[in-house]
Amino acid sequence: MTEAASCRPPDSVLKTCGLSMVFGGLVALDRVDLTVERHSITALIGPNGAGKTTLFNCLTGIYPPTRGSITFESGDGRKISLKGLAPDRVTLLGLARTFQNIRLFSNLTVLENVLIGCHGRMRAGLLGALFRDKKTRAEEKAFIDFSYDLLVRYGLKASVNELAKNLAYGAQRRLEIVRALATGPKLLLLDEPAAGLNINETNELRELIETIRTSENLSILLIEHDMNLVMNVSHVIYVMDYGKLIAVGPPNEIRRNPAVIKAYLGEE
Amino acid sequence: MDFFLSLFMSGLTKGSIYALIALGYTMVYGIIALINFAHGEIYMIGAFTALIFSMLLGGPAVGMSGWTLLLTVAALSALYAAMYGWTMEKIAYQPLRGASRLAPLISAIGMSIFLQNYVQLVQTPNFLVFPDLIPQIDLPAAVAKAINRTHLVILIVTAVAMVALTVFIKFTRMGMAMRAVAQDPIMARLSGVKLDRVISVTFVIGSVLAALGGLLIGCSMRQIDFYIGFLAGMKAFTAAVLGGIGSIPGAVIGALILGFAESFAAGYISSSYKDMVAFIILIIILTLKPGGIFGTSQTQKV
Amino acid sequence: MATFWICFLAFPLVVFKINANTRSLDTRWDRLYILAGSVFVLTFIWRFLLKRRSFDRLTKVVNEPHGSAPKPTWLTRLAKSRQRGRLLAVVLLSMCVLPFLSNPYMVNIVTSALIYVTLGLGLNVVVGVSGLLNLGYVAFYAIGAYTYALLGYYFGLSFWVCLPLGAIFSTLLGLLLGLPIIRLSGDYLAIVTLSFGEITRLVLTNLDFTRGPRGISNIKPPSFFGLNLNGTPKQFLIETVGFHPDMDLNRVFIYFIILAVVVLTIICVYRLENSRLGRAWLALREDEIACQAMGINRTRAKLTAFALGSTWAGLAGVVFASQITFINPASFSFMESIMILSIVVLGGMDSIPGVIIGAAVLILLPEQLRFFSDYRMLIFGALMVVMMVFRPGGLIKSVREVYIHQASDSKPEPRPVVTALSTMEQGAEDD
Amino acid sequence: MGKLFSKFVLLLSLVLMAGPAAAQDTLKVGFGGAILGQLAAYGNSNLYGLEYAIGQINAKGGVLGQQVELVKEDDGCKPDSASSAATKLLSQGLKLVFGHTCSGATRSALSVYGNSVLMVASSATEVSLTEDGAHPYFFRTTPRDDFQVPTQVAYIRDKGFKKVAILHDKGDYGLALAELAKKDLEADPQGIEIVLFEGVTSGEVSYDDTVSLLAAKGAEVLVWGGYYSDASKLALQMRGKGLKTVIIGPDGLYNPSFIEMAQEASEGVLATGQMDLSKSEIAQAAIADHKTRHSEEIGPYFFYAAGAAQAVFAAVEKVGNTTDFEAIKKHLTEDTVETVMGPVRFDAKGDIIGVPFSLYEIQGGKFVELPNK
Repeated sequence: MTEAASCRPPDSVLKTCGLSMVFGGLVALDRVDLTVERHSITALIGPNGAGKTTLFNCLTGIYPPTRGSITFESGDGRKISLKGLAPDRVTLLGLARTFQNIRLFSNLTVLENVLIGCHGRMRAGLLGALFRDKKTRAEEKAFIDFSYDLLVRYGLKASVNELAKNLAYGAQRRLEIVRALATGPKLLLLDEPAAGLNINETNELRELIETIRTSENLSILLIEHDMNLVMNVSHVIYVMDYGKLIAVGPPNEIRRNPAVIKAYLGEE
Repeated sequence: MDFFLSLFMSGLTKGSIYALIALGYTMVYGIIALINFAHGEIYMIGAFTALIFSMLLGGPAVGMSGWTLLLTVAALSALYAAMYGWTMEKIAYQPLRGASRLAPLISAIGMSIFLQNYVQLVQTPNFLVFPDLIPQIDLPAAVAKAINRTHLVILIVTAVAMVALTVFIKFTRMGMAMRAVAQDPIMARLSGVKLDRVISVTFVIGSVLAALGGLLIGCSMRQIDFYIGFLAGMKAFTAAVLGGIGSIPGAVIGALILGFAESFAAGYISSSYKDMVAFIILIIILTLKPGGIFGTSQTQKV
Repeated sequence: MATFWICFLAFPLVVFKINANTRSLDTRWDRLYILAGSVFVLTFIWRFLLKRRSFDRLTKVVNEPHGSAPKPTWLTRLAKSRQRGRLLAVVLLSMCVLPFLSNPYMVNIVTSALIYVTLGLGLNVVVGVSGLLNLGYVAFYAIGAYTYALLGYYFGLSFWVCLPLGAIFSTLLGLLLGLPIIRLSGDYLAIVTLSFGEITRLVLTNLDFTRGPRGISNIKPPSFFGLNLNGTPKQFLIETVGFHPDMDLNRVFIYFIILAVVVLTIICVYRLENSRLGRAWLALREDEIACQAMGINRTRAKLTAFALGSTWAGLAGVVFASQITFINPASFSFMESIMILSIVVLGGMDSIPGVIIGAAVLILLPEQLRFFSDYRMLIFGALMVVMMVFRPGGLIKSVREVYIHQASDSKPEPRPVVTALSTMEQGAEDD
Repeated sequence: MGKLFSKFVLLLSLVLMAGPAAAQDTLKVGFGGAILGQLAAYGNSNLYGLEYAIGQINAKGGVLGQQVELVKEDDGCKPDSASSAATKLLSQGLKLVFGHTCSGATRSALSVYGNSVLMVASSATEVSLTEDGAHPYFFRTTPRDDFQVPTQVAYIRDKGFKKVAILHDKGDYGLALAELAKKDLEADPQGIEIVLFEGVTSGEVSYDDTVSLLAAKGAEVLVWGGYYSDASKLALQMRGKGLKTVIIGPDGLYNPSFIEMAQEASEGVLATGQMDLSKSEIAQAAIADHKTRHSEEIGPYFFYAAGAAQAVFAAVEKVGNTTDFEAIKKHLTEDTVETVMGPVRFDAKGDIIGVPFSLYEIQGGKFVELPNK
């Protein structure tokens, strides 16, 4: 896919134009143009080291990109360039993420993990905390209710007061996603959510992703190696190899695309 | 001009004294990420043992003297310091291996208080006279003026210790095991490294260096008391971190920088503010380079 | 076997006592035998305790693999018990009555213990809740004390004016210290805070304005609306309550002030921790990257943690100055920071009852050990090691807040039991 | 395990709570000072002096027919622990307290004792302790700082030194001396220039840098404010660098260990110190008695402490009780008591009268008393 002449941002949630990331000599990302349509599930696949997680880190502000732009349609429809924003600013604009290796707050309870997710949307400050006026108490209760309902809706009701580190692996993956949801995102970035899950846990995950897209009306950008999950859940698939985009298209087209097969399976 | 030179020499001496102790801190920290507060006390115990043996052997009964006395006393005090280090590790730190990182810190502090009072009660709280065991070496006049023989010996010993340690870490099997444990204790253990043995060896080496430090500094200061471990320990510890905790050359460079900073501050500003300048330099360096000079700045992999 | 090892180890130092005036060694074999005997017994106890400990840890894992926090000890259960409110009321009441029944020494010691409780709770905000290892905490304590001393000495300000001022100054200093440490983590942070503490002490020592090592003397105790406390009120109390005659009423008044400060600190620290800001700190401690991904501004969280941690040290400093009426830089040494840190870690990280118990143990113990006079600190050091070895998680393991959810009207009434964190068994940073 | 350990902690604290129940038939006297910690050497030398005096008195039937019992409380020379040590002594109903080794600790203890305890210090030399008259029942058998400094300054003026350096160990004892010397020299310069006035960190590993500074400033004489341990390091390194500057120190320097440590470097060093008290035969007897019990030196304040105890016991014997401080004070200020440190009488403010400082010079490894002008 050649680089589009000019990088007009059609009405998509996220648009990167000519996004490049260079670490010293290594070109981790080479002029990547990525578009995530509203309410779509877009997948990003490619062999290990193709630069998928680096792309995620550029999007979420952990690494400032060397070249190119990132435009994001925030909650109220404004188009904002994410370039140079700190990770916490990016999250507050409505772009939440999960991590490749689970980064839960292991010594806090499940409910508290989700409550921390709501941090961006709460207003209580220092004085509110100290004097616990009615407004702060109301906000606390509202967000505890909100988090509790979120946990019930996504099947974590039983372990509300459990310590995050004591949950089963699948449940921890699920909690990380729910926690990301709590930040009220418009676009959810999932970094290999299915890694290490068994068959029925992956199916549960597929249902979860589909229900999230509809009930929380948000779009999803997914990095994943589990091909059958990717093939039957995503609308558009981007394939990356050595930092470059080598194919874009719907699942069935990508399945047959020679460049993709070569990248994955090597020469026939 | 010679004012600058004399400041330079005094900085060099002070730096090498801190280096000897700092090496102990860095090694222990590098392996099990523990700030061993009781290390200063090992240095003090080394000095006390050296004094006792020098009296025992140097006295009329045995009548050793000169280099033989110095070396035997050094060997014996190093042996005892190593035993103290080993025992301390077994009692205060080994049971806490799994616990959170702060638990061994507090037990190290407890151990330091214990050892300080142990020596004070068993021996004496007063200052004790420490004979200069280093025999007369006739130095060329120029050298003699700039630096007295004790400090010269200290410089040489520090240099030798640093080189020996770097060689040991780089080229011996145990050295490699230490580096493995420093990187990732669990993985090292899985690949057959006997964790407890490596840690004990680290403590022993650290203690031997501290004992040498105790002996040499005792000779240069001509006096010791149970409290010398605390101040020197804190300065050496700051030096170890300045150079990048965990790296051998870092400890020595950090110590030298601290030594020079103190000397020049005392010379050019005023010795009342000497310590303060040293600490301010430390803060500046650490804010600019969060991992210390040679340290691996711990960027967290996402 | 261990006994021989210990005897061989202690052999040179114990047997040969350096006789300073005759420049010789007098041998004391008798002490070696005492040592051998006592060590022999001690090693058995040590072996027995260690075996019990590892055995105990095994049973814990066996019988509740999926249990929530490890089975809490009776101390934690006590703190977690339902009638927590009543328990607190009883403790508070007994503390109020204490000065009327006991002698001046007890009041003085409990006042110092309460000062260290405030310091411990303050440091707990920085170390226990936000995971920022602060080794220079004594600087804020000193600022509080010197604020009252200097303002009293130069401008004659009263205790009541200086109390808030002390807190404000140390909060500002906390912010100031926060700036360089934003990019630092772990032990490098500890070193910068350590040097900060030392610099503060050296500034106090060298500045003429702070009268250097001469210190500042006759700091006025707090006045009770200008009443001369030791006059008529004291006689009145002696008749009615059988007050201890030597008791200086000013000290009792200071006792009540620090008691009020402690209660205030507990309420504020508890509320802070259970607020949005508190959760940001907890997130900061658990995982900085994830915390930022939750939209929490890392820098602001660290600065507020440092600032709010140091406020309480300022308060404690002002009360300390009024208690001992003479301060010089020597009483704000690095050892004090270490003592406060030990209180937090030994008591139980991020657990308010734990810190209180920790302060009580670490302050009252040396005083109780006065009975042993010379061996006081020796036993104290040994006890610290023993306590850490057997309670690495601190005396009271911190247990997370439990939200009981009323199924019916889906109104989860957050009935906090006790803020808690089960210790990070597998070491702090594992990413 | 948790259960066993917690029971153990509970048991331990119960046992400790009991504490000692002291018998009532002895006359209890308190000692507050540094038994542990960095300045323990000075605290202990006070203590040994007291023990010697009490041993003597008890041998002769004690005071008012009761055997004297000494209650020791350690304060490590720190103001905050001094306040708790003092409160502990107060709450045991003690009326007579000797000590608090350091000036800072003494001040903090005085604020606890107020007027309900009569206190005699034997090592706290800070001027303001008695000067401000705030404590009527506070006496001391050690002369104040402002007694020994004039002797030092007189010597400097007499020898015609022009460049004077003043160093102190940043401790309350050392700094007070240094400042008095500075004030005295600046008041009447007579061409004397203070080339250096600084504090060094006590217990430093080496003082080379300060010594180089001294050399650069060309100081002819160094006035040292502080104790003998740092002074010996300074002397060693100064002589090591071939610096001929004369060193003058306070009574903190007048200590035999200084000669042992500095050895050849101690030659020619001057120190103001107490009158040579060890000459009289009662003093020799005291030293001999001390040696039987302790292997250490008697320390600088041994005689002062012993003298303090003997003076107070004599006064109490005359007054007949230990509570009437006014009467005790009258005796202490009016009649002279023959003690192991010579005649002891106090002035109205509580300072000892007639114990001048004399100047010593180390010649051939011994302190030699110079005939003071």
